[in-house]
Amino acid sequence: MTANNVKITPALVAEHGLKPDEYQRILDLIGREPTLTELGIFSAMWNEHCSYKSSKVHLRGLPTKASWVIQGPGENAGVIDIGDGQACVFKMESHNHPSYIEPYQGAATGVGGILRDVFTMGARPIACLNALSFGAPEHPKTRHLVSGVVAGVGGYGNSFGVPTVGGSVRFHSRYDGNILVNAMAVGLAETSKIFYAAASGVGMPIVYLGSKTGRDGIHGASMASAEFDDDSAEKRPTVQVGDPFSEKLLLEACLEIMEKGCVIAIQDMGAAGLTSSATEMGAKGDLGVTLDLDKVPCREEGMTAYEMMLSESQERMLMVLKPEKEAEAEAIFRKWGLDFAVVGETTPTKRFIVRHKGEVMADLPIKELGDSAPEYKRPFVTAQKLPAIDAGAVEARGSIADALERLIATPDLCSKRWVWEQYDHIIGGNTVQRPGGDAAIVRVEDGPKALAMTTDVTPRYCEANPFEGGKQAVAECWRNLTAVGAKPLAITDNLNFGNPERPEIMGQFVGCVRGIAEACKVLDFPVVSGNVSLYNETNGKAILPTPSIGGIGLIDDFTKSATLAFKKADEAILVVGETAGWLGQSMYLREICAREEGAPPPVDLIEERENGDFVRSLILDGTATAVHDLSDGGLLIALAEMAMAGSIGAKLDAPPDDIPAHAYWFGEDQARYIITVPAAKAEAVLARAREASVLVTSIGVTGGDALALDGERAMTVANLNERSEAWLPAYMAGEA
Amino acid sequence: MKAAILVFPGINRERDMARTLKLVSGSTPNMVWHTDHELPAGTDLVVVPGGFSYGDYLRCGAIAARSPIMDAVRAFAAKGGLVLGVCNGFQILCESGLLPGALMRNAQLKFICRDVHLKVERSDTPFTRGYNAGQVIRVPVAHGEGNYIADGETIAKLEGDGRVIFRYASADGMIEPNSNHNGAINAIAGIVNEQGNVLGMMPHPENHVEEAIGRTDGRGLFAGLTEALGRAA
Amino acid sequence: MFPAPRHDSYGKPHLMKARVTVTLKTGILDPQGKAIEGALRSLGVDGVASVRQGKVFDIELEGADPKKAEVLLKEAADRLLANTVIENYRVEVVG
Amino acid sequence: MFPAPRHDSYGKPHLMKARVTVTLKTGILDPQGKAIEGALRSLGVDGVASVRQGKVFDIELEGADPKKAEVLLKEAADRLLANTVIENYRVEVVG
Ligand SMILES: Nc1ncnc2c1ncn2[C@@H]1O[C@H](COP(=O)(O)OP(=O)(O)O)[C@@H](O)[C@H]1O
Ligand SMILES: [Mg+2]
Repeated sequence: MTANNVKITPALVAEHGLKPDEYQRILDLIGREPTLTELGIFSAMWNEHCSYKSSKVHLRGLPTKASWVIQGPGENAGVIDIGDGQACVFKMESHNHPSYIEPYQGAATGVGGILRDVFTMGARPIACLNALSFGAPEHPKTRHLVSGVVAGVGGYGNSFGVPTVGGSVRFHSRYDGNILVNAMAVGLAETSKIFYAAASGVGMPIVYLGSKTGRDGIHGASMASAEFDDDSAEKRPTVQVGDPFSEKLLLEACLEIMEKGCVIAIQDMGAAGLTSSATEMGAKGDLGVTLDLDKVPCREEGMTAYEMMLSESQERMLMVLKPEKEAEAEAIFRKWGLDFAVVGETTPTKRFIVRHKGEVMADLPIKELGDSAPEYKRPFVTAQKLPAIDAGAVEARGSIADALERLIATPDLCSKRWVWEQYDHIIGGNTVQRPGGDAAIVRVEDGPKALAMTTDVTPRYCEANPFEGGKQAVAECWRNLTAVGAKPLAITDNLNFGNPERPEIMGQFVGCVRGIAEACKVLDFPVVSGNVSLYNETNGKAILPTPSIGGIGLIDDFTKSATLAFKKADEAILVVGETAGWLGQSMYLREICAREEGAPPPVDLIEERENGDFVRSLILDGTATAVHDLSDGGLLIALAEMAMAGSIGAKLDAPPDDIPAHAYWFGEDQARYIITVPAAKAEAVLARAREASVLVTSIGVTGGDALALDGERAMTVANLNERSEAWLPAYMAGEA
Repeated sequence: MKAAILVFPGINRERDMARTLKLVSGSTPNMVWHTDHELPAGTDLVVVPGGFSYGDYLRCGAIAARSPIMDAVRAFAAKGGLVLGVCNGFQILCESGLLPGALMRNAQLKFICRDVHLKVERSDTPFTRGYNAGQVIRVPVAHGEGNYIADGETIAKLEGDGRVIFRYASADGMIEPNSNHNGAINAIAGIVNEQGNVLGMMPHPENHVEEAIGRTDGRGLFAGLTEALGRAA
Repeated sequence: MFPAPRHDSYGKPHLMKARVTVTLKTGILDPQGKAIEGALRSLGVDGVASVRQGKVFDIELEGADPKKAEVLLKEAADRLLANTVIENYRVEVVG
Repeated sequence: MFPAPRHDSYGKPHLMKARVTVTLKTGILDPQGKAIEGALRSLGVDGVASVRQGKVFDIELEGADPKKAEVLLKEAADRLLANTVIENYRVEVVG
């Protein structure tokens, strides 16, 4: 019995996540009731994940162009020109829900998916990053999730053989039931050898490559219903398991056949596997596609067309081959031990036709499958602006030294060494700056050119004021790239939010996207790829709005890049940018005063740009000896980090009279950096700053083995270091 | 030097190794595919690089150790040819019987990537002539299963014959548990076979050969080999 | 890292032996099994149609009540030894 | 990488099932077992005196002769599945 001619009931439609009006749209489009396979195809193509139906209209507002942008959003990954005929290919993507269900495999396959997006375009991956958000440390599931996710990210990347060089880890109770696992991959290609998804030419062979298809990740709601199969156990939605070994072989095989000129178009099978990859290749090329499922390599017996079309088995690709190169390509895949099967061809009809066992299981208009997906202008409300908190009205709790020692050991501010030591961050021999700095730096081949990369967002700011928070996320990313001496080039954004059907969540989304757009425009920092993950909520409790920003910057000569470690005693410590003592939404307010309140610090993008350009010029001409951007925890946290990295202390001047000490040391005003310069150059730098209309203030000198503040006990660097390093390992061992 | 780097499916540090050999010795190594039955004529050094051959499935190095090319490597070693195995390469050499013992999961059960200090126990081997005996070098490790074990008799023989070449140590050369990140017996990081021509080690000297990228402590090994092979020729 | 055992396990009179076997659920991809299958074929070991890899835990338990032991082991399997999202397990008290 | 299977394994009339169990030799330190011991204790699972971790391979074989199968499996275990430097194995043909 073929399962295809099941009666499509409203319940079945609902189980496929399609609304009644969306189903009506399908009926209007094809003029008849869909088959079961067709219904599955529509549900896969029209779900939020693939169709961007709630977000599309807002994403159009993002700036995506610049002279160095080769490919903006719309392909597997973004592509930017980095000179000398070389391109950087990168994207970030979420694997949130799978990672909550099965942390190791969820995170691992997240990394696998994003790597595939990058090498599908002809790029060899040179680095990975990740942005992880976990629930409160005391939540009973958190430790298990951290352990599994970190092992999974490492497990995949280490085995695949790409250095994982950066990322971020945060903890907040709002992620208790919905953790976020955002993975970013960065690759290198020749500008003349970028591969795209659009098919061309009629009658071209469509080839299936990689691992076999199983029943992995077939959601289709509780499709177990006996309506189309008695063997309900076999229908159970299953977890995808990653196979980094096969992916490494797939990478080498793909790059080899690309090099040999066999490929017309290529598309990885990610979400909605065969369905979305095949329709995308056809639709983008204005062609039809016919698939013959009897040819699809399957791992399990008796797979139906429905299952094959919806399977999310990993490590697979679809390719349109030059027919004359078929034998050569096949030999290469066989050499690597991978499956290679011609499963279809391009047609002039613009229909998507799926055959199985001699029957037509689906026959749909290919363009409309994507283009006619519903698009919503969901109602949204903009949250009321929170009042700015007057620093003078925030009572200091304990001494500055006490606060620093506590803050440096909090889950969000402590050292994340426990995490990144589980990632091979040096493979490739090109990691110039390892994890732990402002941005990682990876040399491009033999140099001297290098790429800087980072991921950033401050969710508590985004919640308090989505527009400012969106701006801040981009600004902080830009600042981190600048702080190592890079020229920021472009970003990928991974927008994680709650349920868009709730106007207040949609309001957060819209606000953040507008903030991101604004910052990208002013900073000349376009969006070239990204991903949207909605519905991150449980029982009406949404995550903090978390638009992770992954940025790439270019360094012409990596030997001229900067690090945050203090280098020598007796150097002048300067702050670039204005310190006003903004405590609203600060770490000090949250961790020391137990208040998550107030407006977040405003971001003046012009000032960001001017201050950043000034700092970069000091790095490039060799004046700045250490550089660190200011963010979470403010001035004193940043100074402590510079001191710990260099094992050198500092003697610091007293705060100005008009700012309360705790606001001065822990306020989170934006657009700021700390730099050190040789004492003899300090005057000249201050003069240069005045000339450039950039505010630079001298705040102390490096030296000694402690941070020394007037009227405070000395905070030894060794003690700070111990506290910063201790929390995470102790927590993971069940001791904190 | 005429080096051959073995390439198994899933190996991933072969490029790092090739670049380092080229950088230090000046000559480009041959990349040799696992299904080959012979080494290129004139090969004077076989390098089994790091990575995850066959995904490290079953046991690290187990499947690669049974590849056709390994018969050629065994024959080459039996005739006194120099063989260097790093990380997964060390695991492969143990699995193939060219070196004794086995590499188990790290004591903490986690993959660890960090710089470690190694005490170079001997400088009178072709692999370590670029160092002084007792010298401490700093090189990275990146592995989940580097915890060296062997039965008591084997360990006694290794120690008695002076075949432990590298040990995990503190920065000042002390052998103490805190510096033994993976829990290896006697802090063993690298050993040679009885004839002294096959070396296996877990750390990655090939990743510390350029000042600009970190440090150059790993260079001595390749410089020493270059010199040894140069003289022999 | 872990609390020390409450008692020294040597010389205890009643150490029961048990085995927990953990295997992958049907349909879950087993990359290891797949690689081993291929390797056996390359080695010329003929006639192997499929391989799936699992784990065994050989556990010694204090006490002498097999019923109690089984309950304990089920708990251990559910909470730690097996990942029940992708794995099945079986408990046997051997004696 | 791997030669393709000689025959399609599906629909074969005689697929025998077998299990190879590989365990660490006594005296060989088992870091995983050790860690699991500790973890079980931290979870409050009481009475666990020791844990040793091993592997099982569930293998489907072509043919119908259990004697032959056993020989085959021993060969597979000796040559690949077990590292006899540190591991023992046991072969069972289940049917
Ligand atoms: N937040 C975003 N900002 C910019 N581009 C986005 C965003 N989200 C998705 N995109 C782009 O939309 C396209 C589809 O994304 P996605 O479905 O994640 O791709 P894939 O199917 O390759 O994983 C990609 O080109 C991606 O870069
Ligand atoms: Mg993609």
